[in-house]
Amino acid sequence: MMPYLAYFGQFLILFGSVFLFLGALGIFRMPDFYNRLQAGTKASTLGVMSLILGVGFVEPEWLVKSIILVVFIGIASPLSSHALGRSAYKNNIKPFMKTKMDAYEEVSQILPEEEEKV
Amino acid sequence: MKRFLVIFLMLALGFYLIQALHFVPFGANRMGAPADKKTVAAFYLNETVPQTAVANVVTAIVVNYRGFDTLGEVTVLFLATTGLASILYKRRDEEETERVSKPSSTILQTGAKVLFPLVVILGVYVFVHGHLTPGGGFQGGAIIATGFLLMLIAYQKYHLSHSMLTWVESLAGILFVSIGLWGLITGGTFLENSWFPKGTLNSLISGGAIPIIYIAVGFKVAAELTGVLDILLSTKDDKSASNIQQ
Amino acid sequence: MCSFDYQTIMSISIYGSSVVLMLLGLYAVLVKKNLIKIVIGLSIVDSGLHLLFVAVGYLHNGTAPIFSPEAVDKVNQMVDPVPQALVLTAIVIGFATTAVALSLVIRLYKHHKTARIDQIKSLKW
Amino acid sequence: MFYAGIFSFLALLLIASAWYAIRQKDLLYGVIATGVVSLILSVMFLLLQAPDVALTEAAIGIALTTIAFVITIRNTERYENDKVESGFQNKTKEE
Repeated sequence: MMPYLAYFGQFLILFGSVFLFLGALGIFRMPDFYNRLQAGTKASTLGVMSLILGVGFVEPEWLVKSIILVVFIGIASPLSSHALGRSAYKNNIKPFMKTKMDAYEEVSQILPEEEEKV
Repeated sequence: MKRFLVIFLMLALGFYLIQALHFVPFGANRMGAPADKKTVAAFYLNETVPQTAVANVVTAIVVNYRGFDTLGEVTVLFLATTGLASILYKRRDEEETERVSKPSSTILQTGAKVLFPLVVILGVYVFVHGHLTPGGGFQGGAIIATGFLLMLIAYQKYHLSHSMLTWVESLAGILFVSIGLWGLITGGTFLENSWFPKGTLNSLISGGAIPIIYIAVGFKVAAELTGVLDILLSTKDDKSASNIQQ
Repeated sequence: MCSFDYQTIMSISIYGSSVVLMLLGLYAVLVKKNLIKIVIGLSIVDSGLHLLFVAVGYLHNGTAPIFSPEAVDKVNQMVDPVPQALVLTAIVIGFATTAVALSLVIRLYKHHKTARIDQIKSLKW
Repeated sequence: MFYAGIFSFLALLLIASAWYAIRQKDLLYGVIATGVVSLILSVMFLLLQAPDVALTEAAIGIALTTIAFVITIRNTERYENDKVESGFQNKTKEE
Protein backbone atom coordinates (compact mmCIF):
# COMPACT_ATOMS: atom_id res chain seq x y z
CA MET A 1 0.00 0.00 0.00
CA MET A 2 2.70 2.44 0.99
CA PRO A 3 4.66 2.56 -2.29
CA TYR A 4 1.53 3.43 -4.24
CA LEU A 5 0.96 6.45 -2.01
CA ALA A 6 4.57 7.47 -2.63
CA TYR A 7 4.11 7.07 -6.37
CA PHE A 8 0.95 9.17 -6.19
CA GLY A 9 2.88 11.83 -4.28
CA GLN A 10 5.63 11.89 -6.87
CA PHE A 11 3.04 12.21 -9.61
CA LEU A 12 1.55 15.16 -7.75
CA ILE A 13 5.01 16.77 -7.47
CA LEU A 14 5.53 16.39 -11.22
CA PHE A 15 2.05 17.77 -11.93
CA GLY A 16 2.70 20.77 -9.69
CA SER A 17 6.06 21.56 -11.21
CA VAL A 18 4.56 21.43 -14.71
CA PHE A 19 1.92 23.94 -13.64
CA LEU A 20 4.55 26.17 -12.01
CA PHE A 21 6.49 26.11 -15.28
CA LEU A 22 3.35 27.04 -17.22
CA GLY A 23 2.71 29.92 -14.84
CA ALA A 24 6.26 31.21 -15.30
CA LEU A 25 5.86 30.89 -19.07
CA GLY A 26 2.60 32.82 -18.93
CA ILE A 27 4.29 35.76 -17.23
CA PHE A 28 6.58 36.07 -20.25
CA ARG A 29 4.00 35.41 -22.92
CA MET A 30 0.98 37.39 -21.74
CA PRO A 31 0.49 40.92 -23.09
CA ASP A 32 -0.66 43.09 -20.18
CA PHE A 33 -0.74 43.23 -16.38
CA TYR A 34 -4.05 41.51 -15.75
CA ASN A 35 -3.35 38.53 -17.99
CA ARG A 36 0.06 38.15 -16.42
CA LEU A 37 -1.53 38.35 -12.99
CA GLN A 38 -3.92 35.53 -13.68
CA ALA A 39 -1.22 33.40 -15.30
CA GLY A 40 1.14 34.02 -12.42
CA THR A 41 -1.32 33.38 -9.62
CA LYS A 42 -3.90 30.84 -10.78
CA ALA A 43 -1.45 28.39 -12.32
CA SER A 44 1.11 28.74 -9.57
CA THR A 45 -1.52 28.41 -6.83
CA LEU A 46 -2.55 25.01 -8.21
CA GLY A 47 1.10 24.11 -8.76
CA VAL A 48 2.25 24.96 -5.25
CA MET A 49 -0.77 23.28 -3.65
CA SER A 50 -0.29 20.00 -5.48
CA LEU A 51 3.47 20.12 -4.93
CA ILE A 52 3.11 20.50 -1.16
CA LEU A 53 0.43 17.80 -1.05
CA GLY A 54 2.76 15.51 -3.02
CA VAL A 55 5.56 16.09 -0.50
CA GLY A 56 3.07 15.17 2.22
CA PHE A 57 2.21 11.90 0.44
CA VAL A 58 5.86 10.97 -0.09
CA GLU A 59 6.69 11.61 3.59
CA PRO A 60 3.60 10.51 5.56
CA GLU A 61 4.86 12.17 8.77
CA TRP A 62 4.41 15.60 7.23
CA LEU A 63 0.92 14.99 5.81
CA VAL A 64 -0.97 16.98 8.47
CA LYS A 65 1.37 19.95 8.22
CA SER A 66 1.21 19.91 4.44
CA ILE A 67 -2.61 19.88 4.48
CA ILE A 68 -2.57 22.91 6.78
CA LEU A 69 -0.13 24.61 4.38
CA VAL A 70 -2.39 23.82 1.40
CA VAL A 71 -5.37 25.41 3.18
CA PHE A 72 -3.25 28.46 4.03
CA ILE A 73 -2.06 28.89 0.45
CA GLY A 74 -5.59 28.35 -0.85
CA ILE A 75 -6.73 31.33 1.21
CA ALA A 76 -3.71 33.60 0.90
CA SER A 77 -2.83 33.40 -2.77
CA PRO A 78 -6.21 34.44 -4.27
CA LEU A 79 -6.38 37.17 -1.64
CA SER A 80 -3.03 38.63 -2.65
CA SER A 81 -3.86 38.44 -6.35
CA HIS A 82 -7.20 40.16 -5.68
CA ALA A 83 -5.42 42.96 -3.82
CA LEU A 84 -2.87 43.36 -6.62
CA GLY A 85 -5.49 43.50 -9.35
CA ARG A 86 -7.71 45.90 -7.45
CA SER A 87 -4.90 48.30 -6.65
CA ALA A 88 -3.74 48.17 -10.27
CA TYR A 89 -7.26 49.01 -11.44
CA LYS A 90 -7.57 51.85 -8.96
CA ASN A 91 -4.26 53.26 -10.19
CA ASN A 92 -5.60 53.41 -13.77
CA ILE A 93 -3.49 50.73 -15.38
CA LYS A 94 -5.18 50.14 -18.72
CA PRO A 95 -5.93 46.61 -19.89
CA PHE A 96 -4.77 45.22 -23.22
CA MET A 97 -6.34 46.98 -26.20
CA LYS A 98 -8.03 43.83 -27.51
CA THR A 99 -9.94 43.45 -24.25
CA LYS A 100 -13.62 43.49 -25.09
CA MET A 101 -15.34 43.95 -21.74
CA ASP A 102 -14.55 45.70 -18.47
CA ALA A 103 -17.03 44.34 -15.97
CA TYR A 104 -15.60 46.08 -12.97
CA GLU A 105 -16.20 49.50 -14.48
CA GLU A 106 -19.93 48.92 -14.79
CA VAL A 107 -20.11 47.51 -11.28
CA SER A 108 -18.18 50.39 -9.77
CA GLN A 109 -20.48 52.87 -11.49
CA ILE A 110 -23.59 51.21 -10.11
CA LEU A 111 -22.33 50.61 -6.59
CA PRO A 112 -21.34 53.52 -4.38
CA GLU A 113 -17.81 53.78 -3.04
CA GLU A 114 -17.15 50.91 -0.68
CA GLU A 115 -17.49 51.83 2.94
CA GLU A 116 -15.25 49.99 5.31
CA LYS A 117 -16.68 47.91 8.08
CA VAL A 118 -14.81 47.27 11.28
CA MET B 1 34.83 63.90 -10.44
CA LYS B 2 33.51 62.69 -7.11
CA ARG B 3 32.11 59.60 -8.76
CA PHE B 4 35.51 58.58 -10.13
CA LEU B 5 37.10 59.18 -6.75
CA VAL B 6 34.48 56.94 -5.14
CA ILE B 7 34.96 54.24 -7.76
CA PHE B 8 38.71 54.33 -7.19
CA LEU B 9 38.09 53.99 -3.45
CA MET B 10 35.74 51.06 -4.11
CA LEU B 11 38.34 49.31 -6.23
CA ALA B 12 41.03 49.73 -3.58
CA LEU B 13 38.71 48.51 -0.83
CA GLY B 14 37.59 45.54 -2.91
CA PHE B 15 41.20 44.63 -3.67
CA TYR B 16 42.13 44.56 -0.01
CA LEU B 17 38.96 42.66 0.97
CA ILE B 18 39.58 40.00 -1.67
CA GLN B 19 43.20 39.77 -0.64
CA ALA B 20 42.15 39.25 2.96
CA LEU B 21 39.55 36.65 2.02
CA HIS B 22 42.01 34.81 -0.21
CA PHE B 23 43.54 33.22 2.89
CA VAL B 24 40.16 31.99 4.15
CA PRO B 25 39.40 28.96 2.01
CA PHE B 26 35.70 28.36 1.57
CA GLY B 27 34.30 25.36 3.39
CA ALA B 28 37.59 24.32 5.01
CA ASN B 29 37.59 22.98 8.52
CA ARG B 30 38.59 25.94 10.61
CA MET B 31 37.52 24.52 13.96
CA GLY B 32 39.95 21.61 14.14
CA ALA B 33 38.59 18.39 15.52
CA PRO B 34 35.72 19.32 17.86
CA ALA B 35 36.71 16.62 20.33
CA ASP B 36 39.85 18.58 21.19
CA LYS B 37 37.75 21.50 22.46
CA LYS B 38 40.38 23.98 21.34
CA THR B 39 38.08 26.49 19.71
CA VAL B 40 34.94 28.27 20.86
CA ALA B 41 32.72 26.57 18.28
CA ALA B 42 34.01 23.13 19.30
CA PHE B 43 33.29 23.96 22.94
CA TYR B 44 29.72 24.98 22.10
CA LEU B 45 29.13 21.94 19.90
CA ASN B 46 30.43 19.55 22.53
CA GLU B 47 28.97 21.08 25.66
CA THR B 48 25.49 22.14 24.55
CA VAL B 49 23.86 18.73 24.94
CA PRO B 50 25.41 17.74 28.31
CA GLN B 51 25.02 21.18 29.87
CA THR B 52 21.67 22.39 28.62
CA ALA B 53 19.93 19.47 26.79
CA VAL B 54 18.93 21.74 23.89
CA ALA B 55 18.88 20.28 20.38
CA ASN B 56 19.41 23.56 18.52
CA VAL B 57 22.93 24.81 19.24
CA VAL B 58 22.21 28.30 17.88
CA THR B 59 19.37 28.70 20.39
CA ALA B 60 21.65 27.63 23.23
CA ILE B 61 24.28 30.17 22.17
CA VAL B 62 21.82 33.02 21.66
CA VAL B 63 19.84 32.50 24.85
CA ASN B 64 22.21 30.95 27.32
CA TYR B 65 25.90 31.37 26.50
CA ARG B 66 25.45 34.81 24.97
CA GLY B 67 22.42 35.81 26.98
CA PHE B 68 23.81 39.25 27.72
CA ASP B 69 24.07 39.85 24.00
CA THR B 70 20.39 39.04 23.54
CA LEU B 71 19.40 41.22 26.47
CA GLY B 72 21.32 44.12 24.94
CA GLU B 73 19.75 43.49 21.57
CA VAL B 74 16.23 43.51 22.96
CA THR B 75 17.13 46.75 24.72
CA VAL B 76 18.30 48.21 21.41
CA LEU B 77 14.97 47.25 19.84
CA PHE B 78 13.11 48.93 22.69
CA LEU B 79 15.22 52.07 22.29
CA ALA B 80 14.57 52.05 18.53
CA THR B 81 10.82 51.90 19.13
CA THR B 82 11.03 54.75 21.62
CA GLY B 83 13.16 56.83 19.30
CA LEU B 84 10.79 56.22 16.41
CA ALA B 85 7.82 57.27 18.49
CA SER B 86 9.58 60.43 19.62
CA ILE B 87 10.69 61.35 16.10
CA LEU B 88 7.28 60.82 14.51
CA TYR B 89 5.38 62.18 17.47
CA LYS B 90 1.88 63.42 16.79
CA ARG B 91 -0.41 64.78 19.42
CA ARG B 92 -3.38 62.52 20.08
CA ASP B 93 -5.96 65.24 20.59
CA GLU B 94 -5.15 67.09 17.39
CA GLU B 95 -7.30 64.96 15.19
CA GLU B 96 -8.39 61.42 14.62
CA THR B 97 -5.44 59.15 13.83
CA GLU B 98 -5.66 58.21 10.20
CA ARG B 99 -3.67 55.62 8.37
CA VAL B 100 -1.43 56.06 5.38
CA SER B 101 -3.16 53.26 3.53
CA LYS B 102 -6.39 53.62 1.62
CA PRO B 103 -9.57 51.68 2.48
CA SER B 104 -9.46 48.11 1.28
CA SER B 105 -12.14 45.92 -0.21
CA THR B 106 -14.48 43.59 1.63
CA ILE B 107 -12.78 40.49 0.28
CA LEU B 108 -9.44 41.59 1.72
CA GLN B 109 -11.01 42.41 5.08
CA THR B 110 -12.73 39.04 5.39
CA GLY B 111 -9.64 37.18 4.23
CA ALA B 112 -7.47 39.07 6.71
CA LYS B 113 -9.88 38.13 9.48
CA VAL B 114 -9.52 34.46 8.49
CA LEU B 115 -5.75 34.55 8.01
CA PHE B 116 -4.79 36.52 11.11
CA PRO B 117 -5.24 33.67 13.68
CA LEU B 118 -3.34 31.29 11.39
CA VAL B 119 -0.38 33.64 11.15
CA VAL B 120 -0.31 34.23 14.90
CA ILE B 121 -0.49 30.47 15.56
CA LEU B 122 2.43 29.93 13.18
CA GLY B 123 4.47 32.52 15.07
CA VAL B 124 3.66 30.97 18.43
CA TYR B 125 4.60 27.53 17.06
CA VAL B 126 7.92 28.88 15.83
CA PHE B 127 8.94 30.39 19.14
CA VAL B 128 7.63 27.60 21.36
CA HIS B 129 9.65 25.05 19.37
CA GLY B 130 12.70 27.29 19.21
CA HIS B 131 14.91 24.85 21.08
CA LEU B 132 14.05 21.86 18.89
CA THR B 133 13.68 23.14 15.33
CA PRO B 134 15.03 26.15 13.44
CA GLY B 135 13.32 29.23 14.73
CA GLY B 136 12.96 31.03 17.97
CA GLY B 137 11.89 34.22 19.61
CA PHE B 138 13.08 36.66 16.99
CA GLN B 139 11.60 34.76 14.05
CA GLY B 140 8.30 34.06 15.81
CA GLY B 141 8.01 37.66 16.96
CA ALA B 142 8.60 38.89 13.43
CA ILE B 143 5.93 36.52 12.07
CA ILE B 144 3.40 37.74 14.65
CA ALA B 145 4.22 41.32 13.73
CA THR B 146 3.52 40.41 10.10
CA GLY B 147 0.07 39.17 11.11
CA PHE B 148 -0.67 42.43 12.90
CA LEU B 149 0.59 44.28 9.83
CA LEU B 150 -2.02 42.44 7.74
CA MET B 151 -4.78 43.60 10.07
CA LEU B 152 -3.43 47.15 10.15
CA ILE B 153 -3.42 47.34 6.36
CA ALA B 154 -6.80 45.68 5.83
CA TYR B 155 -8.79 47.59 8.43
CA GLN B 156 -8.19 51.29 8.31
CA LYS B 157 -9.50 51.86 11.82
CA TYR B 158 -7.99 48.80 13.48
CA HIS B 159 -7.17 49.96 16.96
CA LEU B 160 -4.06 48.67 18.68
CA SER B 161 -4.09 49.16 22.41
CA HIS B 162 -0.78 50.79 23.24
CA SER B 163 -1.08 50.13 26.94
CA MET B 164 -1.48 46.42 26.11
CA LEU B 165 1.70 46.49 24.02
CA THR B 166 3.53 48.25 26.84
CA TRP B 167 2.35 45.72 29.40
CA VAL B 168 3.32 42.70 27.28
CA GLU B 169 6.73 44.15 26.56
CA SER B 170 7.44 45.13 30.16
CA LEU B 171 6.33 41.80 31.61
CA ALA B 172 8.43 39.85 29.10
CA GLY B 173 11.49 41.97 29.85
CA ILE B 174 10.97 41.61 33.60
CA LEU B 175 10.67 37.82 33.20
CA PHE B 176 13.92 37.66 31.24
CA VAL B 177 15.90 39.78 33.71
CA SER B 178 14.45 38.04 36.75
CA ILE B 179 15.37 34.58 35.45
CA GLY B 180 18.88 35.89 34.82
CA LEU B 181 19.12 37.38 38.30
CA TRP B 182 17.79 34.20 39.90
CA GLY B 183 20.58 32.33 38.16
CA LEU B 184 23.01 34.89 39.53
CA ILE B 185 21.72 34.31 43.07
CA THR B 186 21.63 30.52 43.01
CA GLY B 187 24.33 29.50 40.56
CA GLY B 188 26.79 32.36 40.64
CA THR B 189 26.53 33.57 37.03
CA PHE B 190 23.91 35.53 35.17
CA LEU B 191 21.44 33.24 33.32
CA GLU B 192 22.83 30.09 34.95
CA ASN B 193 20.10 27.52 34.41
CA SER B 194 21.32 24.58 36.42
CA TRP B 195 18.59 25.16 39.00
CA PHE B 196 15.92 24.10 36.53
CA PRO B 197 15.21 20.44 35.62
CA LYS B 198 16.77 19.77 32.23
CA GLY B 199 14.45 17.14 30.80
CA THR B 200 15.35 14.84 27.95
CA LEU B 201 16.84 15.88 24.65
CA ASN B 202 14.48 16.39 21.70
CA SER B 203 11.32 16.64 23.77
CA LEU B 204 9.20 19.75 24.15
CA ILE B 205 9.99 20.22 27.83
CA SER B 206 13.75 20.28 27.81
CA GLY B 207 16.54 22.73 28.17
CA GLY B 208 15.68 24.16 31.58
CA ALA B 209 14.90 27.86 31.45
CA ILE B 210 15.88 28.33 27.80
CA PRO B 211 12.37 27.83 26.27
CA ILE B 212 10.84 30.15 28.88
CA ILE B 213 13.36 32.87 28.09
CA TYR B 214 12.87 32.43 24.36
CA ILE B 215 9.08 32.67 24.72
CA ALA B 216 9.56 35.90 26.69
CA VAL B 217 11.88 37.20 23.96
CA GLY B 218 9.27 36.26 21.35
CA PHE B 219 6.52 38.24 23.06
CA LYS B 220 8.84 41.19 23.55
CA VAL B 221 10.04 41.25 19.94
CA ALA B 222 6.47 40.87 18.66
CA ALA B 223 5.27 43.81 20.75
CA GLU B 224 8.21 45.99 19.70
CA LEU B 225 7.99 45.28 15.97
CA THR B 226 4.21 45.77 16.03
CA GLY B 227 4.76 49.10 17.74
CA VAL B 228 7.28 50.14 15.07
CA LEU B 229 4.85 49.27 12.26
CA ASP B 230 1.93 50.96 13.97
CA ILE B 231 3.87 54.19 14.45
CA LEU B 232 5.13 54.14 10.87
CA LEU B 233 1.67 53.47 9.47
CA SER B 234 -0.17 56.07 11.51
CA THR B 235 1.94 59.03 10.44
CA LYS B 236 -0.32 61.57 8.89
CA ASP B 237 -0.30 62.20 5.17
CA ASP B 238 0.73 65.74 4.27
CA LYS B 239 -1.09 67.45 1.44
CA SER B 240 2.10 68.07 -0.51
CA ALA B 241 3.08 64.42 -0.31
CA SER B 242 -0.30 63.27 -1.53
CA ASN B 243 -0.13 65.74 -4.40
CA ILE B 244 3.11 64.25 -5.57
CA GLN B 245 1.70 60.76 -5.28
CA GLN B 246 -1.34 61.45 -7.43
CA MET C 1 46.41 30.22 -13.26
CA CYS C 2 43.55 28.64 -11.42
CA SER C 3 41.66 25.57 -12.43
CA PHE C 4 37.90 25.92 -12.16
CA ASP C 5 37.13 23.20 -9.72
CA TYR C 6 34.38 23.08 -7.13
CA GLN C 7 36.31 24.94 -4.44
CA THR C 8 37.27 27.86 -6.67
CA ILE C 9 33.80 28.40 -8.11
CA MET C 10 32.16 28.27 -4.70
CA SER C 11 34.61 30.67 -3.06
CA ILE C 12 34.50 33.09 -5.99
CA SER C 13 30.70 33.11 -6.12
CA ILE C 14 30.05 33.42 -2.39
CA TYR C 15 32.89 35.69 -1.29
CA GLY C 16 32.78 37.63 -4.55
CA SER C 17 29.05 38.29 -4.33
CA SER C 18 29.25 39.38 -0.70
CA VAL C 19 32.17 41.75 -1.40
CA VAL C 20 30.40 43.15 -4.48
CA LEU C 21 27.22 43.69 -2.45
CA MET C 22 29.14 45.62 0.19
CA LEU C 23 30.89 47.76 -2.42
CA LEU C 24 27.63 48.48 -4.29
CA GLY C 25 25.92 49.55 -1.08
CA LEU C 26 28.85 51.76 -0.13
CA TYR C 27 28.79 53.31 -3.61
CA ALA C 28 25.10 54.15 -3.19
CA VAL C 29 25.75 55.66 0.23
CA LEU C 30 28.60 57.84 -1.02
CA VAL C 31 27.34 58.94 -4.44
CA LYS C 32 23.55 59.06 -4.37
CA LYS C 33 21.75 62.23 -3.34
CA ASN C 34 18.35 60.84 -2.48
CA LEU C 35 17.93 59.95 1.19
CA ILE C 36 15.84 56.82 0.56
CA LYS C 37 18.49 55.60 -1.88
CA ILE C 38 21.08 56.06 0.85
CA VAL C 39 19.03 53.96 3.26
CA ILE C 40 18.65 51.29 0.55
CA GLY C 41 22.43 51.29 0.21
CA LEU C 42 22.84 50.84 3.95
CA SER C 43 20.53 47.84 3.95
CA ILE C 44 22.43 46.31 1.02
CA VAL C 45 25.72 46.72 2.94
CA ASP C 46 24.02 44.89 5.81
CA SER C 47 22.99 42.03 3.53
CA GLY C 48 26.50 41.56 2.14
CA LEU C 49 27.98 41.53 5.62
CA HIS C 50 25.54 38.85 6.78
CA LEU C 51 26.35 36.67 3.78
CA LEU C 52 30.08 37.03 4.45
CA PHE C 53 29.68 36.04 8.10
CA VAL C 54 27.63 32.94 7.37
CA ALA C 55 29.94 31.92 4.53
CA VAL C 56 33.03 32.09 6.77
CA GLY C 57 31.41 29.63 9.17
CA TYR C 58 30.50 27.09 6.49
CA LEU C 59 32.03 23.62 6.58
CA HIS C 60 32.29 21.49 3.47
CA ASN C 61 29.58 18.80 3.45
CA GLY C 62 28.42 20.06 6.83
CA THR C 63 25.01 19.83 8.41
CA ALA C 64 23.03 22.43 10.30
CA PRO C 65 23.94 22.67 14.01
CA ILE C 66 20.78 20.94 15.24
CA PHE C 67 20.88 17.58 16.99
CA SER C 68 18.20 15.25 15.70
CA PRO C 69 17.33 11.92 17.38
CA GLU C 70 18.98 9.91 14.61
CA ALA C 71 22.24 11.81 14.54
CA VAL C 72 23.31 12.79 18.02
CA ASP C 73 26.99 12.06 17.41
CA LYS C 74 27.45 14.09 14.24
CA VAL C 75 29.48 16.78 15.99
CA ASN C 76 32.35 16.44 13.52
CA GLN C 77 30.21 17.41 10.53
CA MET C 78 28.41 20.43 11.90
CA VAL C 79 28.98 23.93 10.61
CA ASP C 80 30.20 26.67 12.92
CA PRO C 81 27.24 27.91 15.02
CA VAL C 82 28.86 31.09 16.37
CA PRO C 83 28.61 33.27 13.21
CA GLN C 84 25.01 32.14 12.77
CA ALA C 85 24.13 33.34 16.26
CA LEU C 86 25.87 36.66 15.60
CA VAL C 87 24.09 37.17 12.27
CA LEU C 88 20.76 36.25 13.86
CA THR C 89 21.05 39.21 16.21
CA ALA C 90 22.55 41.46 13.53
CA ILE C 91 19.53 41.09 11.21
CA VAL C 92 17.08 42.24 13.88
CA ILE C 93 19.30 45.17 14.82
CA GLY C 94 19.56 46.03 11.13
CA PHE C 95 15.78 46.30 10.88
CA ALA C 96 15.68 48.58 13.94
CA THR C 97 18.32 50.92 12.52
CA THR C 98 16.61 50.96 9.12
CA ALA C 99 13.29 51.89 10.71
CA VAL C 100 14.84 54.74 12.71
CA ALA C 101 16.64 56.03 9.59
CA LEU C 102 13.41 55.93 7.60
CA SER C 103 11.57 57.84 10.29
CA LEU C 104 14.28 60.50 10.14
CA VAL C 105 13.80 60.64 6.36
CA ILE C 106 10.04 61.16 6.79
CA ARG C 107 10.63 63.91 9.33
CA LEU C 108 13.18 65.68 7.12
CA TYR C 109 10.86 65.49 4.14
CA LYS C 110 7.95 66.95 6.09
CA HIS C 111 10.09 69.87 7.12
CA HIS C 112 12.07 70.63 3.96
CA LYS C 113 9.67 69.29 1.30
CA THR C 114 12.55 67.52 -0.40
CA ALA C 115 14.47 64.30 0.05
CA ARG C 116 17.71 65.41 -1.63
CA ILE C 117 20.57 66.06 0.71
CA ASP C 118 22.12 68.81 -1.41
CA GLN C 119 18.95 70.89 -1.16
CA ILE C 120 18.71 70.61 2.59
CA LYS C 121 20.88 73.52 3.60
CA SER C 122 19.77 74.62 7.03
CA LEU C 123 20.72 72.44 9.95
CA LYS C 124 17.67 73.26 12.05
CA TRP C 125 14.63 71.05 11.85
CA MET D 1 29.44 20.49 -8.85
CA PHE D 2 25.67 20.79 -8.88
CA TYR D 3 25.78 23.06 -5.85
CA ALA D 4 28.50 25.14 -7.47
CA GLY D 5 26.20 25.81 -10.42
CA ILE D 6 23.31 26.78 -8.15
CA PHE D 7 25.49 29.06 -6.07
CA SER D 8 27.04 30.86 -9.03
CA PHE D 9 23.59 31.40 -10.58
CA LEU D 10 22.23 32.76 -7.28
CA ALA D 11 25.27 35.01 -6.86
CA LEU D 12 24.78 36.48 -10.34
CA LEU D 13 21.09 37.07 -9.61
CA LEU D 14 21.97 38.70 -6.28
CA ILE D 15 24.44 41.14 -7.81
CA ALA D 16 22.08 41.94 -10.68
CA SER D 17 19.16 42.74 -8.40
CA ALA D 18 21.34 44.86 -6.10
CA TRP D 19 22.64 46.79 -9.14
CA TYR D 20 19.06 47.29 -10.34
CA ALA D 21 18.00 48.50 -6.89
CA ILE D 22 20.72 51.12 -6.89
CA ARG D 23 20.44 52.27 -10.51
CA GLN D 24 16.66 52.50 -10.73
CA LYS D 25 15.18 56.00 -10.70
CA ASP D 26 11.73 54.86 -9.60
CA LEU D 27 12.26 54.22 -5.89
CA LEU D 28 9.36 51.78 -5.60
CA TYR D 29 11.03 49.44 -8.10
CA GLY D 30 14.28 49.78 -6.17
CA VAL D 31 12.59 48.80 -2.93
CA ILE D 32 11.05 45.72 -4.54
CA ALA D 33 14.53 44.85 -5.84
CA THR D 34 15.93 45.02 -2.29
CA GLY D 35 13.17 42.60 -1.31
CA VAL D 36 14.40 40.30 -4.08
CA VAL D 37 17.94 40.62 -2.67
CA SER D 38 16.64 39.48 0.71
CA LEU D 39 14.75 36.57 -0.87
CA ILE D 40 17.80 35.24 -2.73
CA LEU D 41 19.89 35.77 0.39
CA SER D 42 17.52 33.66 2.45
CA VAL D 43 17.74 30.81 -0.10
CA MET D 44 21.53 31.06 0.08
CA PHE D 45 21.48 30.90 3.87
CA LEU D 46 19.35 27.77 3.66
CA LEU D 47 21.86 26.18 1.26
CA LEU D 48 24.74 27.23 3.53
CA GLN D 49 23.18 25.15 6.35
CA ALA D 50 21.96 28.07 8.43
CA PRO D 51 18.17 27.55 8.72
CA ASP D 52 17.79 29.89 11.70
CA VAL D 53 19.32 32.80 9.81
CA ALA D 54 17.26 31.94 6.72
CA LEU D 55 14.03 32.09 8.71
CA THR D 56 14.99 35.42 10.28
CA GLU D 57 15.93 36.90 6.92
CA ALA D 58 12.68 35.66 5.38
CA ALA D 59 10.52 37.15 8.12
CA ILE D 60 12.33 40.44 8.65
CA GLY D 61 14.20 41.16 5.43
CA ILE D 62 11.43 40.36 3.00
CA ALA D 63 8.30 41.42 4.84
CA LEU D 64 9.05 44.07 7.42
CA THR D 65 11.91 46.02 5.79
CA THR D 66 10.10 46.21 2.46
CA ILE D 67 6.89 47.44 4.05
CA ALA D 68 8.81 50.07 6.05
CA PHE D 69 10.40 51.36 2.82
CA VAL D 70 7.05 51.38 1.04
CA ILE D 71 5.43 53.38 3.85
CA THR D 72 8.29 55.87 3.68
CA ILE D 73 7.90 56.26 -0.08
CA ARG D 74 4.17 56.76 0.42
CA ASN D 75 4.96 59.56 2.84
CA THR D 76 7.69 61.20 0.75
CA GLU D 77 8.28 61.25 -2.98
CA ARG D 78 8.41 58.38 -5.41
CA TYR D 79 10.87 59.43 -8.10
CA GLU D 80 14.50 60.24 -7.63
CA ASN D 81 15.43 63.28 -9.71
CA ASP D 82 19.11 63.35 -10.43
CA LYS D 83 19.75 66.76 -11.91
CA VAL D 84 20.17 69.66 -9.52
CA GLU D 85 18.56 72.23 -11.83
CA SER D 86 15.43 70.22 -12.44
CA GLY D 87 15.08 69.71 -8.73
CA PHE D 88 15.12 73.44 -8.08
CA GLN D 89 12.64 74.01 -10.87
CA ASN D 90 10.29 71.51 -9.36
CA LYS D 91 10.55 73.26 -6.04
CA THR D 92 9.77 76.65 -7.52
CA LYS D 93 6.84 75.24 -9.44
CA GLU D 94 5.32 73.87 -6.30
CA GLU D 95 5.58 77.16 -4.49
